Amino acid sequence: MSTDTPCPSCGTVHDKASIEAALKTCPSCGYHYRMEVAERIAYLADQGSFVEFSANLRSLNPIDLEGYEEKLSEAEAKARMKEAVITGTCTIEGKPAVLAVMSFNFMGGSMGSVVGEKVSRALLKGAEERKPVIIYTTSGGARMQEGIFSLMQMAKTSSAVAELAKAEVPYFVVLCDPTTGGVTASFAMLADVIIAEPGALIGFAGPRVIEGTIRQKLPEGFQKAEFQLEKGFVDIIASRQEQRHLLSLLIDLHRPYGAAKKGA
Amino acid sequence: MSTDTPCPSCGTVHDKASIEAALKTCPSCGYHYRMEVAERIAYLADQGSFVEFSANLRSLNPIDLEGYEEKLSEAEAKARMKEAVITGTCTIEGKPAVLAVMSFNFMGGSMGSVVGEKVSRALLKGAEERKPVIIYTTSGGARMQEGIFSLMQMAKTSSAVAELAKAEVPYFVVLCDPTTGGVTASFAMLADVIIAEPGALIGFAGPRVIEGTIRQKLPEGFQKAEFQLEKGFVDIIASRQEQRHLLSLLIDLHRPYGAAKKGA
Amino acid sequence: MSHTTSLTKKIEELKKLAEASGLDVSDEIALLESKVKAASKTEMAWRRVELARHPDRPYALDYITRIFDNFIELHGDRYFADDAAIVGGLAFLNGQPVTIIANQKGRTLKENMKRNHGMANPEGYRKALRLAKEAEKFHRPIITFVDTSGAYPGLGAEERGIGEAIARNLMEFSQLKTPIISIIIGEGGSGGALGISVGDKIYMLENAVYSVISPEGCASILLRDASRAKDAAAMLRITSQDLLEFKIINGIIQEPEGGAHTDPDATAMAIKKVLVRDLQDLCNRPPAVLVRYRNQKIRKIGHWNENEE
Amino acid sequence: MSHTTSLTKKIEELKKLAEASGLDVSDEIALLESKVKAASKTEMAWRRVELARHPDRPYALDYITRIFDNFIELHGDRYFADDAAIVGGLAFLNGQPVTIIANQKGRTLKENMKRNHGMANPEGYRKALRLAKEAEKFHRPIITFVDTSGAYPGLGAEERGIGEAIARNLMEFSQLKTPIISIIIGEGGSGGALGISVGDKIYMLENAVYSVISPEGCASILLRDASRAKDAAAMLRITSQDLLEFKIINGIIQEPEGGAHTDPDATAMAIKKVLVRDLQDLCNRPPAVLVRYRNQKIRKIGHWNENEE
Ligand SMILES: [Zn+2]
Ligand SMILES: [Zn+2]
Repeated sequence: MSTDTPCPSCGTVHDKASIEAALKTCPSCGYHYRMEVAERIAYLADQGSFVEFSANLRSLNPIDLEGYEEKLSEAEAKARMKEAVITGTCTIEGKPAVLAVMSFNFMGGSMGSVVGEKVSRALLKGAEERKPVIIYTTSGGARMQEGIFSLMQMAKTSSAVAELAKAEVPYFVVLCDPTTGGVTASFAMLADVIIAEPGALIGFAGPRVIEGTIRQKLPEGFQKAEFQLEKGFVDIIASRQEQRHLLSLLIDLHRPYGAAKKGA
Repeated sequence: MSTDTPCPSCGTVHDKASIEAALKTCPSCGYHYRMEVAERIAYLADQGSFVEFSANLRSLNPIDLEGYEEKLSEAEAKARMKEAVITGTCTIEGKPAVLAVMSFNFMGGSMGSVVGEKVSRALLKGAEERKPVIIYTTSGGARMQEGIFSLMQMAKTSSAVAELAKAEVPYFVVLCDPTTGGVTASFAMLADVIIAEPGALIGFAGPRVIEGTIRQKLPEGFQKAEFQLEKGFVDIIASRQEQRHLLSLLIDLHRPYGAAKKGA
Repeated sequence: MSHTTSLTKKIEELKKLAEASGLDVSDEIALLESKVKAASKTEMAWRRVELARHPDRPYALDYITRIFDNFIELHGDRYFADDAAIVGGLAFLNGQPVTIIANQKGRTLKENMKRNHGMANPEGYRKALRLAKEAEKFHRPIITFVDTSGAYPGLGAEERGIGEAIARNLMEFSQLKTPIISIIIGEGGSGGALGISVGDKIYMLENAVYSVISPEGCASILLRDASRAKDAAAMLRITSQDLLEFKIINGIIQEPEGGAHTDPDATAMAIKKVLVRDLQDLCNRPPAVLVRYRNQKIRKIGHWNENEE
Repeated sequence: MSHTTSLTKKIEELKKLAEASGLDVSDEIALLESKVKAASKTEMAWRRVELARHPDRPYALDYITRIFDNFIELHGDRYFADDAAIVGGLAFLNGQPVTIIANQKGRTLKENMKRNHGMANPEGYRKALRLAKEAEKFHRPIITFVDTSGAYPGLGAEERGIGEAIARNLMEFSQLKTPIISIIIGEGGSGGALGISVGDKIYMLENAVYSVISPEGCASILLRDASRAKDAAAMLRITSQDLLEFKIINGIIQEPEGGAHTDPDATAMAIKKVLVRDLQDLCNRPPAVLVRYRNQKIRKIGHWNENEE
């Protein structure tokens, strides 16, 4: 996103500051630009409350793929992150939560051993500490450079969701543009409440793969958040401005009456 | 079905004896004629094994509907049954089971208090005595002459299915022509394995009601057993000749390995 | 004044005249009176049907917004679609989280296209079940608002197993380990209504009706005359008074004189009062007890005798 | 004789000649040898891909009919359709009831139309889950046969949530309180394969492959050259030997010389032997232990380091 390019949706040109002020959305039409992980955490978590965990996990090269280490270093430099997801604890409007935010900048948000492990740890931490888990997803899918190990992260994260579910701790996902492949087909689709950002592309197969299969152009809006809402796979489409309060409300709405009684 | 009318499916004329010998199917094309309850029991249950229970339940007139008592008496005379379902215990190829068989002859197999109660008792007996429950359905739906009480039989029988499920005792249904309305939308669709007779009409709304809604003719084969198999609501289509052995096999296939070990 | 009320008046006058004249017409009068009484029942039943279907009658969302705080609608069945004929979501009832599931009719033509006149497809029932299971997971009570002429008898509904979807809900709702309260607010139409109303407590608004078949359907089948819907409505015993008498429902929630639409706020508050009172009670019961009672109650419904021959 | 085998021979001859001549070419020889070794790996990996995709290779039903008795196929997901790309049902394994779930490819054009070349739609995964839950209810072990190039990347599959369907299976299969054994018999293609292969024991036939992406897909993305599928196949480490080395699978089931299709009976018996042995063991474990082990194993998969900075 550059400051002087027109909005891809409505064409209006806004300066960088006003777009930033609108949480990286177009002040005219509400178009959602992609947002960096640090910006999301700054917006979502109460000031100073975010404490990162598992920050130092780094991928090895499990299938000895030529060039993977270099690729990781490049990604690290480009995204200024050590991996495609950041996990931590924080409070949101005063309520404790575990927060995981993915980055598309880091190798297309692909899920390898580290993403799988960090996401799983976040889910298990939520189960253990009885804190709601919130995950912001964006991903091109499995990280093929880790071969079969990347595929298995789908099973691993889904198993961790089951653990959280057994602990009866709520789990919310916010699907961001784009969320596809192995992330869609695992922890992203298993939340108690699934929120999506407006216009986000959400699917298993990517649009080009599907077009290759059916040998025709996809219909307008196919796999977008609005399409997924209509098809029954998304609970709520929420603009970036609404998300924090929505998540805070959802946390309150998921306190069981038993717990409420015990607490009150 | 008369002896000298041609088969509605293939047009061949067979005498009554050969149709009876083929379990009320057309010896040429396998078309399934409707079958009486007594005939079904005679075919399914090992000789002499069928012991009826709850034989004496008779409907009252819960909403004081004019003419209902007379209607019941007429139905009783016509169907030579006291209600639209017969329930009993028996063995099938030597294996104990609870068997309930509905009759379309008795007021269109409609479900009122007695059908609901007898079906529920059959399911609960299965749970209690740990005997697989087999129900042959045929019904036009709820018995409107009993008003809201007939509707509530849907909830009642479904609750009894839940009881059987909690006891981990298997439940098999054979859908016969026609099975519609409140029976479809309750115990008929809740079996562990759902079998259908070839060509049986199976649905919630009746064809004429749907045609009235969509204001056009229904496609050929709509709501037939084969259609329901394709749509994912029927496990197996089994001819009358196959049903007994199939049910016997299913009983064996539903013995849990734990039980098998204990037993063996 | 209704026809039967004026008739009753005339009969009273007749009685007095006959007494004065010394003529014994008591048999004839009794016959007259019983006919008028039946006609009056028919009139009353039909009046309720008309009120239950009144175009201005408050629909589920009209009550939801008045009774609860922070309603968040949740969408989709996770299989095929979001069905707008059934709405569901989370909200607070006096600060307590609840899950809401409701039939929703549309008020405009456009809204009715979207909501299919409140007639749900299988997706609606499957969404309801998904939300109900989510409620159970978090020990959150469920409140359902019933208002539908029935499940949609369409091609797609049959193709995607509307019968299976309703059956599944009946079974699953019977076992949910969380309190369930259902309020019939307008039309309680057959299996389509039952599919979201198996619960611990069932209430009806005073002018709601709950029936195994529509009066029109009953008239054309039982009376072989579709125009006799009014008679069928009375015969079927579908009013809140009937269902309370039959012990199918736990109570009647009074509507303002003239019907709920004359004062939606007051009606909403009447509903809220019942919900708050009952939830307090139900939430104190252990879930296993709740489920046992719910099923005992369901399994008792019906009338038969069982004489040994 | 393969290219690399003849090359290896030539190098041996070269070595001897060099030794005889007293010339030191050991460095050059070592380089040559490592190149040949890599080429040989590529050749071997690709040979397995070819065998895994061989048109005569036995498909799931070929094994099912040979291994089990009285297989009864069960159909449908109870939501939308029966998906013939995944078959499921009940059968006896040496007298013990089991539930079978399997990808099924077609051998003829017509059969492949019906079975969509073994690429399942959401319905297939939902049927698999339904049958798996039924198996769990009756404490019946589950055996899955995996053989798919992947889930179907079609319009309808996306519309009906193929991602959701696979995700749900991964989560639910991880928790099933009954033994699960998976055999990769041909192609183990990505999430489409994983969707029916989360289990207690995973085996691969010797010439089966299991991969996060097809060699062709990997070649066009990673190597930016779709024609280099053979290189990608070797790079990705997708053979049974690779996966055993990675400890992703529990064992390799040997195939007859020339591949499974040269002797389906023998291959089926080899599979049966493993199933019988393992089931005996797994069925003796308490379900809770089974589930704990299964998830511990799944959660350990991955390679990373975690140094404090
Ligand atoms: Zn804009
Ligand atoms: Zn014939």
